[in-house]
Amino acid sequence: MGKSDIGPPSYKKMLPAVIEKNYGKWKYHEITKPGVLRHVSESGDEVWTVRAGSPRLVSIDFIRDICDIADKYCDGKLRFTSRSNVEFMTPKKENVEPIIAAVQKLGLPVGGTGKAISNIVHTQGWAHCHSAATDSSGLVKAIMDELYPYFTSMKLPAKLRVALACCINMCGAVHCSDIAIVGIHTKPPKVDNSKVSAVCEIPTTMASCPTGAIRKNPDPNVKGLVVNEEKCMYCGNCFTVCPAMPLADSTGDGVAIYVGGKVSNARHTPMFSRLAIPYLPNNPPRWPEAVNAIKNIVEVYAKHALPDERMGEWIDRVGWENFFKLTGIPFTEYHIDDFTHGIDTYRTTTQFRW
Amino acid sequence: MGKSDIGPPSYKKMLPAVIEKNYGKWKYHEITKPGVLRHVSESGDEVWTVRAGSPRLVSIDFIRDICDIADKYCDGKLRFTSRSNVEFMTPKKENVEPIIAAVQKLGLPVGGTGKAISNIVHTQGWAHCHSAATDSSGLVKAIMDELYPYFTSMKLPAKLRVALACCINMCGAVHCSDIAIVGIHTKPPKVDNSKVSAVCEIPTTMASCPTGAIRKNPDPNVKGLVVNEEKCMYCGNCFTVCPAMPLADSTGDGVAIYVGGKVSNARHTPMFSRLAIPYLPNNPPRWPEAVNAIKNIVEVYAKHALPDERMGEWIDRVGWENFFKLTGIPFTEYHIDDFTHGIDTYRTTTQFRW
Amino acid sequence: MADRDTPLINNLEDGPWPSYVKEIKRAAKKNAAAKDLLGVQELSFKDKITHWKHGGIVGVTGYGSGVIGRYVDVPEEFPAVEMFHTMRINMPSGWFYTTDALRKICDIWEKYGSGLTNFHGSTGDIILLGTDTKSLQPCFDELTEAGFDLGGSGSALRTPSACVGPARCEWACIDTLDICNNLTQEFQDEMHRPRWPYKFKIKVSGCPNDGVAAIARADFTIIGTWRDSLRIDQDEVRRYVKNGFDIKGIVTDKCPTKALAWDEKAQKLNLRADDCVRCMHCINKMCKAIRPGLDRGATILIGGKAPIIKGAYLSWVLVPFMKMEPPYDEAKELLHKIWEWWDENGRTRERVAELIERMGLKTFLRAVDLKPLPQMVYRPRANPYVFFD
Amino acid sequence: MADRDTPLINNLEDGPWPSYVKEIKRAAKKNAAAKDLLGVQELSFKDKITHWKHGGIVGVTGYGSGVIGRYVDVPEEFPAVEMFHTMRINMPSGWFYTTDALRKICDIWEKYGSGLTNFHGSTGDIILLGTDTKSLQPCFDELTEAGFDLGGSGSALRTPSACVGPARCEWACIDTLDICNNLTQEFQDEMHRPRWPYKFKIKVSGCPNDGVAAIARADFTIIGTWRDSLRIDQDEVRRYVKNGFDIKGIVTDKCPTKALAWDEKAQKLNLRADDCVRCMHCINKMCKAIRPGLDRGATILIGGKAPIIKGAYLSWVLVPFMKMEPPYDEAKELLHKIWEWWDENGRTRERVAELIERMGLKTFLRAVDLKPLPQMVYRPRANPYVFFD
Ligand code: SRM
Ligand code: SRM
Ligand code: SRM
Ligand code: SRM
Ligand code: SF4
Ligand code: SF4
Ligand code: SF4
Ligand code: SF4
Ligand code: SF4
Ligand code: SF4
Ligand code: SF4
Ligand code: SF4
Repeated sequence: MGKSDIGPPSYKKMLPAVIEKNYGKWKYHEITKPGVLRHVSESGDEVWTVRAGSPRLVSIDFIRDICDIADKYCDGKLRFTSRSNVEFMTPKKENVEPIIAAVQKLGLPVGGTGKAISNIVHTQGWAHCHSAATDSSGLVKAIMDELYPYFTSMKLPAKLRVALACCINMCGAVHCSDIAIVGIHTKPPKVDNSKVSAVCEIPTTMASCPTGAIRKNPDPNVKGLVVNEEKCMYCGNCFTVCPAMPLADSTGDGVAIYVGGKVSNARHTPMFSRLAIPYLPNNPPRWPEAVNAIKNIVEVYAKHALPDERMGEWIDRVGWENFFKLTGIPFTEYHIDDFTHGIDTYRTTTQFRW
Repeated sequence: MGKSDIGPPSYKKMLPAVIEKNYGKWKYHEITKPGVLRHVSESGDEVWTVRAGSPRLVSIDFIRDICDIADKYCDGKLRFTSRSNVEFMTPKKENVEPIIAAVQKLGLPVGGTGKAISNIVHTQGWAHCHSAATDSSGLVKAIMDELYPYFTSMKLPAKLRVALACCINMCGAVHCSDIAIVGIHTKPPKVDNSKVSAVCEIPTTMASCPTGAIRKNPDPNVKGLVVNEEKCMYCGNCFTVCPAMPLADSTGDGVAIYVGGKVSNARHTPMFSRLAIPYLPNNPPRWPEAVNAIKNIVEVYAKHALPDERMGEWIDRVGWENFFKLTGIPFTEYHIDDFTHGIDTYRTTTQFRW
Repeated sequence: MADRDTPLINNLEDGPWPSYVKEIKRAAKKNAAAKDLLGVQELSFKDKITHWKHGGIVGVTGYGSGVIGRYVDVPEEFPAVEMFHTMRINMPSGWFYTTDALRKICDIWEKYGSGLTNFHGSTGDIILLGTDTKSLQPCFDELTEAGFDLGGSGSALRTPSACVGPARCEWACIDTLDICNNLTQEFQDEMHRPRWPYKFKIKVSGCPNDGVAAIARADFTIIGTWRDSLRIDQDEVRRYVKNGFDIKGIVTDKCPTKALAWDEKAQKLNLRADDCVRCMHCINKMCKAIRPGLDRGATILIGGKAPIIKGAYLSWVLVPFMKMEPPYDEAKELLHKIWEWWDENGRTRERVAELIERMGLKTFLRAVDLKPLPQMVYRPRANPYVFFD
Repeated sequence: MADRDTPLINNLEDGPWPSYVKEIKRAAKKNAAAKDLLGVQELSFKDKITHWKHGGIVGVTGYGSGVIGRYVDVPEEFPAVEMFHTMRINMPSGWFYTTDALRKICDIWEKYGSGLTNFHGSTGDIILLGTDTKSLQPCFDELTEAGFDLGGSGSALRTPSACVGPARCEWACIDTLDICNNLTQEFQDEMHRPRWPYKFKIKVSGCPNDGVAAIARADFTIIGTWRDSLRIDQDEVRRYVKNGFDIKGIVTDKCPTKALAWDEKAQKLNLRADDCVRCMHCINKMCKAIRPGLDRGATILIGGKAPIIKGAYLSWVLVPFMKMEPPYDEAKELLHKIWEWWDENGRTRERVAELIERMGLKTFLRAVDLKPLPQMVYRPRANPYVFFD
């Protein structure tokens, strides 16, 4: 047995020289063009950053490719952002264009800064997770192919953060994104009672259901569970604790779209994303329904929001009545919250738009 | 047996002539001085209103007194407002001052209009209700003696609606008032098991408790109930359905003060009043602790709020941090909501004042 | 009982605000119960607790409501208030009276009761405060002769109330008084014979200023509004401004949706009518220049109530716009549907809002045949726990 | 498996955004598991369901976390991914790397795994995607030799993460990287040996812009802030304005508390420092002229998480201001108190926020020795259901 509990390597060993020297001394920055940042230090030093998009699910050869660029222009250092973009940093302005050229040669876009759509925070999907109600990398690729011009430019009213989770476990900060795409089941779990008692702990499974939909099978001859389908809202929590209750369904699974969330404290306090479209079908490889719906929301937002207005701030100003009107998305009973704190969303005023 | 289900007399028979004539045709109004309104009709007619304060709990002779005034100046018609004030209406401007004189001769104040404190909406208290945790008419009298100058003038930033309920049943629109005074118990009910089975329905009583604090007496020899005192928050709901569970307590009962509520939709949407002072003792006949606390809140508000800012709008602008700082009221764990929707009040942002 | 016996409450005869103690004393001069009430008050001030007991069921023939039974817990000491029931008398809409009508009530109450009263109770009734069981029926009989009837109590419809509305207010978008009177007359049975899970209240305000606090304390809240643009008289606006009125500070800056802008150059008040949420503020501040629109009706909201049991509720938007013309059939039908659903599904002491919360707004909307609308919510759900079906 | 067999996913090789399918294919050239993954993806695209099964418990010696077991549900068809576990490798704070370190990881993963990876997983780890059970230990051993260790999984502390902070951001009020690294090193045991009711996450953002979305997805949220006034360089402000910058429209009008006002006459930007709630907006818009204050530390918030089970939570303010200097004892002590209370009282799969909701914030504050403060809430309670004691 080798080492244990050594923890991650220290970031100190990983910093570019100009960063080490000016650590904590940065004074201001500017975005000189999409994907290019210039940070100026109190010492007078500056560091240029080129930000490149990445599909996140990559091969080791991809990593080696970007290492080549960093070795050539960045003294063998690079970093990733909190949204899986790659950042090449250099104190030398003259390196900027060559880095951009090298990045583009790899087929990677430069951008994601300022009033742009940055990389989509996402999850495993059909590539790795047993829980996925939709794919993740595939759907992200389909979306980003369409939203690409918003990554490489800065023409939106404000930052627009898109995130995708392949099930409502919502790995990622999906629930507070300008646009959140969430894989959902719409059919109750199919209980496989031949396996339940072997692979699941019955009381834990029953307790896992937020709505109390799971009961012991009333038939004394069957050792197992039944789901009260009327009480099930397909959260999949039972499946997480009991593999014998799969929810995946070819026709039932799909995606929901939530909008208007944010986490920054700038201007408006952080907000949850809220339901815009309850269900769109899984239609690989390009998910046209979902992709078009997202594009429509982005375009309506881009057209109507004021400068520096995040999606949620825009909706806050014009009202959800107008969000639905302007996007043409129908408002349904699914939009009305009927979970624990639902009533706090009901309108307690005569103030509204027609 | 006489008549039945005749309903109230029609308002049509009760209207002053000028009102009947201009019904639905009013064009604008002005408050010519505290307590005096002038409404002008599209027909050119006008009606003058003199508003007088009333203690609400009155004798029939009081009613006869005001009838005398109405007979003399108002063609034998008068009305009451939704806050128990008396309104004398006349088309004749020259009647206004005589009405005021007559009203004042009865010892009644003229005022309650515009940016004023109007009459306190209140309830029965120790004068009639079995549920009262404080008195109502007495405490109101003590408060209004102090706030009197705010009734007869219009010098506040905006309307200030005060309401009082003698228990948390909160008869009246108490829970959405600029200042709400609420009688509270702070001791659990004392179960009188000798009476319980005779006068109460046991299952109903147990079910009445919002926190599930009431159980069958575990002692099989005692037929009755026990209260888990740790789970009781003294709401009195059990007492409402079961007289054998009184909560009234000489030292435990008192008042709480809630602030910042409103019902009008003007500017800000309607708001609930929120806890400012968790407990002040019952100290009749003048309740100095409560009266001073209320006066302090009114004065701090009057000093700091901008024109047209209701209490809640002012607090909204300056923050609850500042409300507590400026009024000197201590913030305690009682202020933190731990009821069903409590977490919706927890601050989910780094935005706050020091 | 002589004055010297009530030192604590006597203290409340002083001070500028009119004294209810003086009023009780006035009544006490003629009535033994009123006199004993003074003593009970004094005792409560001393003991710092109430001395009233739960009421038993008392009332008048054929009615299940309108009377609150009340008994003192020290009847030996105060025999005249051993029974001290109140009668809730349904006021005329808008609390308008002829002095004749008032005097008649006074005379009847002098005969049968303590001579003490509340004008009005906080639901809106005339509260006749304190009588004994045997007086209830004759008192009621004389009151009905005089044209008055009992209001609501118990698990019944409660006395509806309405703001002064078109009678004396330029902003009333609906005929509050007629609506209130009409509904009250229509639902006499619902008011006088309790048969629901709990109480149910209706209140009518003529505009969003909500002068009867309907949104906070009516299960069924009717608030006048308009669908077209508010009306601006630009000449009058200019007059305000010319007289030094700070139109920006007082009006446009405070419009919640910034729908108004004062064009200094053109001396014109511009409105983006679609963005006006009819809050009333600009109208309130400049009533000579700005008035509600003309396509008028009501917003119906559901569920307002006090905290017991699940916490207080403000009413929720149910029907953004309903035309309100007599005989108000649409409102009545809606009421019937609501009551039917609530009656069928509600638990004892469960107000309609609590039932909606428990069963879901979706279920309720289906039951009363209303379509979901974005106006019903501030914002859509954030959680992904959607029931598809 | 040849390209022609995966027509559906091949479609995703087209288009401007870089293609993960191409990446899988690159790996597939050298690795059988990566090749089978292509087939599994294609099958899922066809069937529209996942083909992965629940993972069993797999891992490396002495650790209870860091590896996610994964098995395909059609092993006959895709034997190379019968097992396809992922290893979570703890990244360096701020995701800074030398190419040496990265190349080492690549080499090791070429040897033991599919050659596929996520840079990074959404908690922040390097995700090594797909290997079999027997490779886990040797792979781990080589990784630790190279200086890397596993991150968290299961009911343990999860890999903490931090924004770029002082390394390349002028707004960092705390040393995010050092805090993240220090806490990670301190709590190795809590991370590698799951023993709590559920997962627990720590994230560190240098300022209220919250570049790691800490408030939405960390149980323990550390966000840099300052206690004194923000710093304004009036000369720079004037320069902005001179260059045509709409200071009113872009900055002062958008300040959430209207703490800023541009005095056109004096050409001065005035600040009511007490009313600044440090939202960052003015700083974000004019970084050459406005900077955070100098009395710096962190606001600590508690409870952020995704929807399962009780709905999503944003973190709540717990400590308005905490100085953050190494060795960060105050934060560590607080963490220990929180964990102790949660461990003692939490049910299985109950995140700390859900426990606080269930037991009450009051109880929690007492347990962790913190005083109630108005900064903890947007507003006090509206309901009267107070427990006195
Ligand atoms: C590199 C990164 C930090 C890191 O450690 O990796 C970063 C870096 C910067 N952020 Fe950020 N932010 C980064 C994630 C975030 C996040 C988290 C997220 O996206 O998941 C947020 C919260 C987003 C939200 O609210 O949903 C975030 C909210 C901001 C804001 C506030 C924007 C707003 O108005 O709400 C600013 C200020 C601004 O842009 O004006 C900002 C500004 C900046 C600045 C200008 C800070 C500086 O002075 O260096 C940096 C470059 C900005 C740019 O990209 O335009 N950064 N920033 C992250 C880049 C992610 C990416 O690849 O796109
Ligand atoms: C790999 C990753 C997604 C990704 O592709 O990036 C991931 C993958 C899984 N998450 Fe996650 N979560 C990942 C970050 C998150 C995040 C984001 C974060 O940490 O910032 C969240 C939201 C924040 C939070 O914790 O609340 C998240 C919330 C969940 C939840 C819901 C937890 C909750 O309390 O609401 C579950 C369900 C569970 O724990 O049973 C879950 C469960 C899972 C499991 C273990 C599935 C399961 O039910 O056992 C997934 C394994 C997938 C696989 O086959 O590889 N994952 N998960 C992320 C971890 C990578 C890393 O270590 O860097
Ligand atoms: C007479 C009465 C209606 C009735 O049917 O009895 C009435 C009458 C008027 N109200 Fe009112 N309101 C009356 C109760 C209310 C209530 C309900 C309450 O107090 O319980 C409210 C809601 C209060 C709240 O939000 O908590 C109310 C909120 C308003 C407002 C909105 C104020 C605001 O900015 O929030 C206005 C507009 C204004 O004053 O600028 C208003 C304006 C008016 C006007 C000017 C309307 C008009 O054009 O005639 C009337 C005289 C105003 C005055 O008193 O200054 N009235 N008004 C009620 C008098 C009660 C009293 O004796 O004091
Ligand atoms: C007389 C009156 C107070 C007053 O002095 O004005 C009153 C008095 C009582 N109310 Fe009330 N309520 C009165 C208006 C209200 C209002 C205001 C309103 O109707 O606009 C409310 C708040 C609105 C609402 O209904 O939510 C109100 C909310 C309650 C509640 C709490 C109901 C709830 O669902 O939260 C109770 C408790 C109960 O029903 O058991 C209650 C119960 C009572 C009882 C019957 C006590 C009981 O538990 O049995 C009181 C009888 C007192 C007595 O001895 O005379 N009273 N009560 C008001 C009726 C007078 C009238 O008819 O005009
Ligand atoms: S979001 Fe759901 S399906 Fe996707 S990786 Fe997380 S747990 Fe798996
Ligand atoms: S999917 Fe969710 S709601 Fe449905 S049975 Fe399982 S745990 Fe319950
Ligand atoms: S508030 Fe309580 S004590 Fe007062 S009258 Fe109403 S029920 Fe009785
Ligand atoms: S007073 Fe309220 S909380 Fe206490 S036992 Fe009675 S019903 Fe329960
Ligand atoms: S609610 Fe509106 S219509 Fe009714 S009196 Fe008040 S201001 Fe007038
Ligand atoms: S009524 Fe209210 S919302 Fe409409 S324009 Fe006037 S102030 Fe604005
Ligand atoms: S969170 Fe703040 S300190 Fe960290 S990178 Fe973003 S802007 Fe800079
Ligand atoms: S940081 Fe935000 S709150 Fe503070 S002055 Fe700037 S804009 Fe206003």
